[in-house]
Amino acid sequence: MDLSLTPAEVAFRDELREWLVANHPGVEPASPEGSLEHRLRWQRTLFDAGYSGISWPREHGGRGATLMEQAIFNEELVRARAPSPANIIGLVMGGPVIINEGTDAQRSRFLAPILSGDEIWCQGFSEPNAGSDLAALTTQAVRGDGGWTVNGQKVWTSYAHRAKWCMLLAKTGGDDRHRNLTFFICDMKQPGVEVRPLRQATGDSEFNEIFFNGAVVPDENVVGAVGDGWKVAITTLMFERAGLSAASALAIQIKLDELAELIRERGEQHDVTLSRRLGALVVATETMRLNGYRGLSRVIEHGVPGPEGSMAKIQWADINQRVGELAMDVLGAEALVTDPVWTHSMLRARANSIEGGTSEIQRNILAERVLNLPRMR
Amino acid sequence: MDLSLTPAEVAFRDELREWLVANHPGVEPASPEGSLEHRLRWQRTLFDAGYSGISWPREHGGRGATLMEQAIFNEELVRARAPSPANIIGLVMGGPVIINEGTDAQRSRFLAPILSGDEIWCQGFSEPNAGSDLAALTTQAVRGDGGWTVNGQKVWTSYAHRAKWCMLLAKTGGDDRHRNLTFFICDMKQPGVEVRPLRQATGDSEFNEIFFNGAVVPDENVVGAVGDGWKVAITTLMFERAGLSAASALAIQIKLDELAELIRERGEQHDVTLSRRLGALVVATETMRLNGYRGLSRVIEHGVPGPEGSMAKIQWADINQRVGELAMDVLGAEALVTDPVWTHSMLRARANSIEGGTSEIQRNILAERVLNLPRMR
Amino acid sequence: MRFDLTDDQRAVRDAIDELCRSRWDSAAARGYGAGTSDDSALWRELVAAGWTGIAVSEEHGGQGLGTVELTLVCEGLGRALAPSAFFGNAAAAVLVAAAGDDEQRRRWLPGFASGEARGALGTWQPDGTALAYDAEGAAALLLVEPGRAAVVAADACTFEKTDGVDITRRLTRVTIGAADDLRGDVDAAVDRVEVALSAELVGVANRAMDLAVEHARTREQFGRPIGVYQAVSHRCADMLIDVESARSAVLCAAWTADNDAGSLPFAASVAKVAASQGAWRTTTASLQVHGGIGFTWEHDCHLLLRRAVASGHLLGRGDWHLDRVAARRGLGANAS
Amino acid sequence: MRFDLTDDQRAVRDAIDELCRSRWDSAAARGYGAGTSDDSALWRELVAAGWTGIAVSEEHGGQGLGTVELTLVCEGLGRALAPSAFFGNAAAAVLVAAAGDDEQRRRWLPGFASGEARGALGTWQPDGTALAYDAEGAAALLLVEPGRAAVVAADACTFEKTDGVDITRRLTRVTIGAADDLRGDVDAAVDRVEVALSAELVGVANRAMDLAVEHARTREQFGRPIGVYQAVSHRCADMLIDVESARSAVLCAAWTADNDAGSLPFAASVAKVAASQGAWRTTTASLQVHGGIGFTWEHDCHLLLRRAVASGHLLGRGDWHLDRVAARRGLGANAS
Repeated sequence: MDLSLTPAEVAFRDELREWLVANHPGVEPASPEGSLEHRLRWQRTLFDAGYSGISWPREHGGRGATLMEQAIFNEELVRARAPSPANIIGLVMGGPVIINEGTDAQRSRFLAPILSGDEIWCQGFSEPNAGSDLAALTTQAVRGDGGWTVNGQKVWTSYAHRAKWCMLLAKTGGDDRHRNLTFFICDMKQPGVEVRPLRQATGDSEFNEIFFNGAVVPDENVVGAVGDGWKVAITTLMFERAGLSAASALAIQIKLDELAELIRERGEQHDVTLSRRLGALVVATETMRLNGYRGLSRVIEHGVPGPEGSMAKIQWADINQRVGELAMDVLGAEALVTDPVWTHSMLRARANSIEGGTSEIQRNILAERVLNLPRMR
Repeated sequence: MDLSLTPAEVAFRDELREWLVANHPGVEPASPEGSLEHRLRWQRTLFDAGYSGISWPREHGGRGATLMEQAIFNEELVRARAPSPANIIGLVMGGPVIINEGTDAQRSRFLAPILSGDEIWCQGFSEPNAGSDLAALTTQAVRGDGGWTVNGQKVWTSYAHRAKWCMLLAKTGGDDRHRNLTFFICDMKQPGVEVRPLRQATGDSEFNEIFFNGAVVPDENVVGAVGDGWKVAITTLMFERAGLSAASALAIQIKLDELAELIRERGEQHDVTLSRRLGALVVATETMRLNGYRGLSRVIEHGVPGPEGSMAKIQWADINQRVGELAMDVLGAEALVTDPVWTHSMLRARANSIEGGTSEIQRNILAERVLNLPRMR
Repeated sequence: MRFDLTDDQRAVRDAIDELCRSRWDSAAARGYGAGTSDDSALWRELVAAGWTGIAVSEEHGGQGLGTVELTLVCEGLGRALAPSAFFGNAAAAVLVAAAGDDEQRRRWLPGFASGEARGALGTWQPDGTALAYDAEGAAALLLVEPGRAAVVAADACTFEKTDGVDITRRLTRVTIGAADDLRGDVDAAVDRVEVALSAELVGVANRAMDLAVEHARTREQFGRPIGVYQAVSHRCADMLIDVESARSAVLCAAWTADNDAGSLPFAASVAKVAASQGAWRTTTASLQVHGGIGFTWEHDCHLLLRRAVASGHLLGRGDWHLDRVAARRGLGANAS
Repeated sequence: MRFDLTDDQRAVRDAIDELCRSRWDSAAARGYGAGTSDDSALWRELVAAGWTGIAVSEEHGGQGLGTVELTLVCEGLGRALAPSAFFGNAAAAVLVAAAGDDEQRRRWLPGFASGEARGALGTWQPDGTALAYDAEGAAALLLVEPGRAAVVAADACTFEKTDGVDITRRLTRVTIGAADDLRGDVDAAVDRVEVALSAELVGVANRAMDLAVEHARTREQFGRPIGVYQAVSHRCADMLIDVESARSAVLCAAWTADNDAGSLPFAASVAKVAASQGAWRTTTASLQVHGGIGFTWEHDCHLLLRRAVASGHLLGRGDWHLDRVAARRGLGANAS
């Protein structure tokens, strides 16, 4: 066990830090569209400098760095207050899945534009009646001579309005809940696809609904075998979670620094209830960060992420929600005025225990797949 | 709505307070046996003064007072630091069940000795493999010409070693889980009944195991119809819970006063974390007390206790456990020395969320019977 | 002792629920908060039914009913997320009646009771301005801060619309003119306002629970209604405990305000802590039970959560009440 | 960076688990605490294997391994509820090595390392006496209180057996003779003891979780193993998060103690808070999952819960650590 960075990791980090000072994209615009454009340009800058797909193999256009260097990169971006690249879904999920489960043709077709950000990706898993229960999906893909025809509706898809490709999970027949789903890469720029923004409780519209009406997907865009969608999707979701942890923990620590600053600004620094609640959150966030690095070492040993990723997802949601609650108590009687930072993040955090798999589902995963407890049948 | 006592209630309370000053039994001995003898004498004193079975109808030997006066009586006993009478199971459960579900013969046979304490009662519901799930009971009662023959084992029965009668729930055939149980009154003083003390985590032995080996119960000791045991048992358990609430809340407030005193003794009165935690417990306990009185008004209106009693059971266990946890933090580094009051009650409180129906079962009851949520099948 | 509502009190509760059902819904609440519609229809009915003067003495033009009746109206309006100037006006009346002098009572109470010259509630902020709901159109503003309350004519103030977390109410930042202090027992008066506010929070929590339970009965996942899963059903059971505990505490505090003034500080603190924490826990838990749909703008979950946060913090921090409770036992920062 | 055990470290962990399996069980733990049996067999093996000197420098007769290796031994012994003087002796060695002067090191460390003249840990109490585990038979007692540590020869003290909450250890109240203060950095030394103590608590929590999971798999109610009910399975999932979080924090703090002394105060506080709260939550939750059987004297649940309470409070209140963490951000009672 060695928690210090290797000389190579130190060199990578120092070079990156220097580069970030010289190439920082500046303050991210507040408007959703402005922010996305900003993050598209930023991804291009990262790509040109060889900082896109840090841990992807060189033969697939990545930097060929280690997962540890990928984690260092994520942390340094947060530390430098630089945004994440625009095609985060493609980089964190789409690419890794194609590298692991895709064909050579798919790799040569899809990977490069993911790295450059020339093609944005989105994820089409959840449906109005299938949030936690993927087996309840109703979106259908029927095979004809022109390939697959898709009909159905997806919800909670970020970036859908700008995406070129959608990771689409659809029913392809059969009753076995683990064998009747197929994982498609669906072209979003076709007549059969309609995207509508979804307004959420914060008032923002980060997400969209996608309506598929006779959208067409060619055979070569099936990932894995027909009927293997379930397995491929689970892998995707685990990559999503493996991405979290360390960097998100750092982001929370930065938020806690800002909250401590707010407490001092308001002259409440001697209120030990507030300070101990903040201290407890600092402790919880640090354990989340450490769990993240321990999990990463496991991934490096075993190759693919394990169900342990669900721990970080639960901790992340719980901590963010407690931060929001503490902030309201710090604001006291002023908590009833909309605040661009604190009241907004208090509201936004309520979705953290729902999006990307509810905390209840994560606990099911830990109970069944890590602790081997029996499943309700 | 009127939270002040009626003139009659005031008169009852003042007379009782005066009587308690004159007749207080003194300090309860520490030893289990000494304590039981003390509480037997105390029940006799209460009985002779007409303070046994406060809310029981006069025709059944009770005082014929209101349930509200019963609650006032319970609170005054706690306030005067007087123990509860020894035959508490008979007074709170056995008697009310016989009054509501029993025959005239059973009433004339069993009620009087319950009130005087001449015959102690215990409750034989739980079994090693049927804690939460009464349908899993395996104790069998088979009908012969000499009445019913009982074989099986019960656990967690208080007072069993001194009890004359046991409220026994046993299987009497059939598969319908709601129709194959019968409620018996079993004589504990017969060869077929063996009682063994059960030592619990605190080191005390409040409870016993009962082994039935061919114990005999005559037909006239069946309460309700054969096969109605489930319904009768549920009623019993609801009487048990209706008994709780207000008086137990007062007992906790007294404990919180003692804990506040401990905090001051140790010079920690300025630690706002400790004081606010205590304040939060005072608030929670007061809401439990108020819920109790509101529930009691409902019982008075509807005649029998409802499933709402489960709320008090959950609150009672949760508060007691938090009191124990707070006490350990007050003791700090001295929490590792056995303390007859605080470390003992910290340990004892862990059973509060298990005994008399686990908090999980109570939540099931609230979800299914109060909120009408669907049941897992 | 009888700890449940009298038939008259039940009639009040049912009447306000019926009124809200017929004259109000969450679309109206959203429109009111956004300023695209108003609440005049509802307000007229509240005035016509005499609710605005429900707890004002008959001498000053009110109905002379008790604080219990007032809290039943507040709970009903909270359940319906009715914004309406009702709460601010009632709070203003409570403050003037409990801490004002005869002259102040004569000047302000009749208008508050009839609703013709209504009052609004404002809280002083560190910068000297005040935050107030539904202040436009009010005749007077009642301002509170710990240990102090004052009344100021609205025409002596300037109002600036502000975005509130609670989007079913209209929040303004007020620059205050010459304010006329209330010289009576301000703490006792503010405790009464806390009780009315807590009643509103009970209504909010109850509504959040009802929505969660309904969703848990009907929403199916894994081939079963989600209400069969204990992660959902036990959460709903905890909501029930929170809602009923807060309701018990509010009813007790309301009765205590009219019958046992000496016990009001404790009863009011119990009510405020139980109601504000209960509303926060229940509205957040309800959103969780709803899952994604509960996080959409169109769903009412966030309206309830926003109301729980804003009303829960309106008069300051819950720790203040825990300190007051602990102080009764000789504990806390100022303990000897 | 590599955040997992090396093969050598895994070997240490496996060896201590194997040793406990073969030489110890909860019956032995109960007998030891009750004074009806002793731990000499286990102790001899610990000495023979050199574990007693695992983190003592070779110069002073130890193996010169690191704090990580020490915590692995502590965790293994905690998992097995092995009382044994090991922890007290290791804590004594850590204190002398980190805060003692050369003369104190020369005098005491070799005996601690070889186990021939072992040390024990005592905590000063307000009344001037000390509480210590396994003090009988020790050569020296290391006494700690906030900001101070001292060593005293056992023959200069008198011991009186005391009933401890933790019935798998022997607690004594010590009347202390002339104590020789450690003049080095006492806080840094105590932080290292906290890390070892936290490691023990991780073992305790892990064992409590294992028992709960096993029970949830096998115990049937309502025709199903209770592990299918989320009230049980989600509680077990939360145990997993508590156990793994505490383990991560302890491993990091142990590594930090040897490699990044400047970061030790924060790392040690994180470890102690995570481990003490995690052990309390896990042992109480495990008892709840077990139901009635978990509350019987014969079951090990309460042994684990008692150990969690006693070890969690041994060196004082968790709030002290939260204050230290908050102070780094300019918050707390002593903030400027």
